[in-house]
Amino acid sequence: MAMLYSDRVMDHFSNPRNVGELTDANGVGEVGNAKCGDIMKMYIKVDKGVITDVKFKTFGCGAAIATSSMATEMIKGKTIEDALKLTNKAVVEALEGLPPVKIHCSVLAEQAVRAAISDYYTRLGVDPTPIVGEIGDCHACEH
Amino acid sequence: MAMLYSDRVMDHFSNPRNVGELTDANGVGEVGNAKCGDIMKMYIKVDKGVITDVKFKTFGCGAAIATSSMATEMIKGKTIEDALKLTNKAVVEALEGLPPVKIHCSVLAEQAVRAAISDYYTRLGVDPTPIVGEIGDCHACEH
Amino acid sequence: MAEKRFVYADNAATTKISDAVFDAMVPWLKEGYGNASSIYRKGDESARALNKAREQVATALGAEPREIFFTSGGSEADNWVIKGVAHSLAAKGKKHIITSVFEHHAVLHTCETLRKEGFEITYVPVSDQGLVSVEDIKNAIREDTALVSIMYANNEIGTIQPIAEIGAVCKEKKVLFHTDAVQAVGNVPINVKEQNIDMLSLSAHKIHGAKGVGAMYCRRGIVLPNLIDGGGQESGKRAGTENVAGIVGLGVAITNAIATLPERTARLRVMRNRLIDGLLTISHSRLNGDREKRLAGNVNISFEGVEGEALLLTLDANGICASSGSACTSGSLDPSHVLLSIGLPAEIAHGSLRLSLSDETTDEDVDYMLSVIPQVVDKIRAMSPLWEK
Amino acid sequence: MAEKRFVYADNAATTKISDAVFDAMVPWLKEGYGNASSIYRKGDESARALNKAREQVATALGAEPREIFFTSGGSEADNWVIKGVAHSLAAKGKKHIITSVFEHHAVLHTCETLRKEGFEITYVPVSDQGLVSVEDIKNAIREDTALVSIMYANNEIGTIQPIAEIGAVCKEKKVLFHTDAVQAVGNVPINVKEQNIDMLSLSAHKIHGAKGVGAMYCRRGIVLPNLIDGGGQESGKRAGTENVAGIVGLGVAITNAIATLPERTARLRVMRNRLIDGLLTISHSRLNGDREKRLAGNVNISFEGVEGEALLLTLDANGICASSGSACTSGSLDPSHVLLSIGLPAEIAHGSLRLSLSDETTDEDVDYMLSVIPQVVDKIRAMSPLWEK
Ligand SMILES: Cc1ncc(COP(=O)(O)O)c(C=O)c1O
Ligand SMILES: Cc1ncc(COP(=O)(O)O)c(C=O)c1O
Ligand code: FES
Ligand code: FES
Repeated sequence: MAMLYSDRVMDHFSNPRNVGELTDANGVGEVGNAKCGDIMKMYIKVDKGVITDVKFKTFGCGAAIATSSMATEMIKGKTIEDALKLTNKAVVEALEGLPPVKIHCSVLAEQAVRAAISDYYTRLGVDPTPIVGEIGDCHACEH
Repeated sequence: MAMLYSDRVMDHFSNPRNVGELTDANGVGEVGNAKCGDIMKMYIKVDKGVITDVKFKTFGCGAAIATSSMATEMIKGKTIEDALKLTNKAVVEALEGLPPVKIHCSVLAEQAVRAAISDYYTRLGVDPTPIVGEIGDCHACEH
Repeated sequence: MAEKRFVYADNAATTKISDAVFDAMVPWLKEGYGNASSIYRKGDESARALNKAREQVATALGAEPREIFFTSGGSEADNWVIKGVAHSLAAKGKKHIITSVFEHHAVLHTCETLRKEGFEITYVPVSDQGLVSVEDIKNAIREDTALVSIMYANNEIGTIQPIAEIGAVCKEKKVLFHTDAVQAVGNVPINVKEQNIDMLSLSAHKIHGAKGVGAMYCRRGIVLPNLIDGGGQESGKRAGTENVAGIVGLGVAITNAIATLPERTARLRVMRNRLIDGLLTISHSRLNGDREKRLAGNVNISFEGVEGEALLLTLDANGICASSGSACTSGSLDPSHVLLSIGLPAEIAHGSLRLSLSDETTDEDVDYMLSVIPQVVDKIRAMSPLWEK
Repeated sequence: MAEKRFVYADNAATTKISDAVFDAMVPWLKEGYGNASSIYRKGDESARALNKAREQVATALGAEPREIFFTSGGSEADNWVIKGVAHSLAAKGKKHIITSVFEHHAVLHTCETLRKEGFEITYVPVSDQGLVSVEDIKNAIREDTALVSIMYANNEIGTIQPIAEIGAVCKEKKVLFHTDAVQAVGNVPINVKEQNIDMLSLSAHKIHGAKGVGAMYCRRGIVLPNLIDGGGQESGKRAGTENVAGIVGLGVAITNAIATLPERTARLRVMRNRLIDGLLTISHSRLNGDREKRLAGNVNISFEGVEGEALLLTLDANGICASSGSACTSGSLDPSHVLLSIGLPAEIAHGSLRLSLSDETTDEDVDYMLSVIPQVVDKIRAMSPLWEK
């Protein structure tokens, strides 16, 4: 069956926000699984606990690109605390839904944010695990 | 599949020639098999070895009626000798063909003619078998 | 005879595609050719159209959209269900199937194939009124029964079976229940949940949809092996690029059929009864099938001393399209198994006439048939060597 | 970029119904609704139309009309042949089937079903150019081989297999030979007798016919059990009220396809080569499948660092309908089994593009694709964290 992506998804796919790299990032996270074809890399610039800038690069499907784009919009200007509350569910809702077979793509976006924050703490010399938790791979992709 | 009867068959079915009974018949033959639904009864009037009149009654399908009609036309005015040469194949040809599943119906017409001639000889006290042969049932109908 | 007119009275064989259905189909035969499995919008449009039709069919049956699977017609649906259940439950030692003696050939011949494969089939009888007994089904169910398959309404004599009661028995006995509802859908109110129907077959061309498209309802939770393996269409349960136009048409056809059901059947019942009463005034005639528990548009009458094909050809010459109990089509002389099943002798079964009405049938059509048919019967009887007036 | 236009380049997925086919179908969707099994003239007309279409299909294949059986499409035909032969020859102890690794799912999944039932399947490999080796088939044939099923032309990479040679081997070894010719019919000259093809599958919607209709050729003398049991349609071999409109359309579609074959393929080949040459100028791209032994309208190219779905969606936004090697439709991330079979690594298989042309494709369409696709590839690569320019 065709994808039946929402207009919102198609908008974020066609005109992705915050694409690119951040040369002055102080947190970079890469998640995914090259085998299943998806890689998401997120760059964040954190200033006084607030994510002041964010960029991403994604090798993946339409949903992967749209959720990356939406996730960056949702965490930009937020505190790390708030950004960590971002769930893939919230991203999917903001995109007005995803086809069932594409829900797993949104997990990648949530993980990319956590991975970037995790890296930020690591660079600060703080163990991220108690704060961010385990990130893990995109298990949904390994079926 | 629909019947795909030729126009000729439909003509003889819709306007059958020589339908009815002959009160002055001197040969009457009835063939068929009530179980398979077909009965053909043929009345002939023989005068000096020539079939001067013929009528039929048929309980049967469109092909049965059309072949009865055609067969009566083909033997009317013929000598008994010639009438005995009538084959179901000739009747089928005269009708411009019959669907394969309906070929057996034409056998009935051939048999009805033979049965009527057979009866004619029997009434004369002549054993018809050497002249007419065995008539038998419409075996094609018993499948 | 009355002035000749064209009367199509064989709607149980197939129906004319309605204008609404045709108009709904055309865009999908023209610009809407995208493959529903494709990713671009042109494909999406087809996928959305399929989804909508699936909802329409589900609504009509009281089912959920994901319980509806499109097929190439009623025969495929019947084969799929019966062979599928048989092969899947055989592994659990269930190799017994219950059906009735007067099912459509799509069910009977499928059961026959299974019997040759080693399944055991119980054919419950039907009453002289053409009704299956719930008690018979109950008694036939065994430990190893895999499936009960009973048609909703018979295609020749139109009798409507006690489906809800059979559904209840099957539910109680935990046996799967399938109904071939090809003749019933759109003509009788159906609710698969309330009636405990596990699987159901239907066909578009009986309700003013296109030929070559149908659907199978399969209650969620039942695992049915595929009949046609391949691509991921129909949730991976029925492969093959979807007949989008035909399926869209089915959605419209079933929606219209349900919307007009009460009024239409009330009107048809009046015409049907007038036909039955009128034709029964012909000597040596009888109505086949229960008079009340029958489809609103079905008339089936036998005339002694009349051969079916001759009757139909003569009616056709008079503009009337009808069908008979004799299986002309197969070239076999065997009389209808349905008519034999209700106890008709072969000779009488041969001379039966089915008239099946639809919303296109008019009172004038009925008048015409009532004027023509008696004369045709007389004409054929007059030609028969067996008939004495 | 060039001025936006709509370019349908997914004709291997499905085609637009041609005007000639549509016009031929309409009467059968309107007044020609008679059931072909009925005895009246309205039914006769349908029966005659089916006969004509059967002759047209037979002529196109070099077969006899009675060797042609209409189905609901290519998938049904594939299932019918493969399951039918398997089940019928299993009784003679022949439970081995030979096919190739890169068949369509209608063949592969059917074989997989049979494997679970206890049949043994040999999947012959294909070369890096996408060609099956006749030698491999020959070596794979055993005493207990029931069937060889090799597709005529591959649906993704368009490679044309040595069918006549395989037919000769099968004939010599007395093994039945089936070919899924869904992509080949109308695009390659076929003669089932000369090529020793015993059974063949085809589908109307690949040659500007309707979706949901196809045909199966089965050489006279081969006894194939039914997939769909029931009524006496198709000589009792395939039950179900016939999709008259669709079948009539198939007759017209195949006749037109054959009539225009030489000219059309010559024209398509030029456009195809221009596309291939143009797209191969994109860095890190490669052509999939043999360049010569391929369908005149098939282009299949992989771009490293590009994900298929993103590519297709972006092309769609630019008005180009195409498809990819990744099985988007199933929601699975597994790359195309066809591309893996010719040795592509999974990452590269993901980023492939199939453009399939038809007689509706114009030189302007080709120009447009050649201007748009390189830019789209660049854009997607620029977004990838893996890609270094
Ligand atoms: C090679 C091949 N075989 C079989 C099929 C299935 O045909 P259909 O969609 O008509 O069932 C297709 C196309 O879908 C195909 O390309
Ligand atoms: C009761 C019944 N079942 C099954 C069928 C078969 O449906 P289809 O012709 O769509 O295959 C029919 C009609 O032909 C029918 O009347
Ligand atoms: S990222 Fe969309 S498929 Fe996993
Ligand atoms: S007489 Fe026509 S069916 Fe035997």
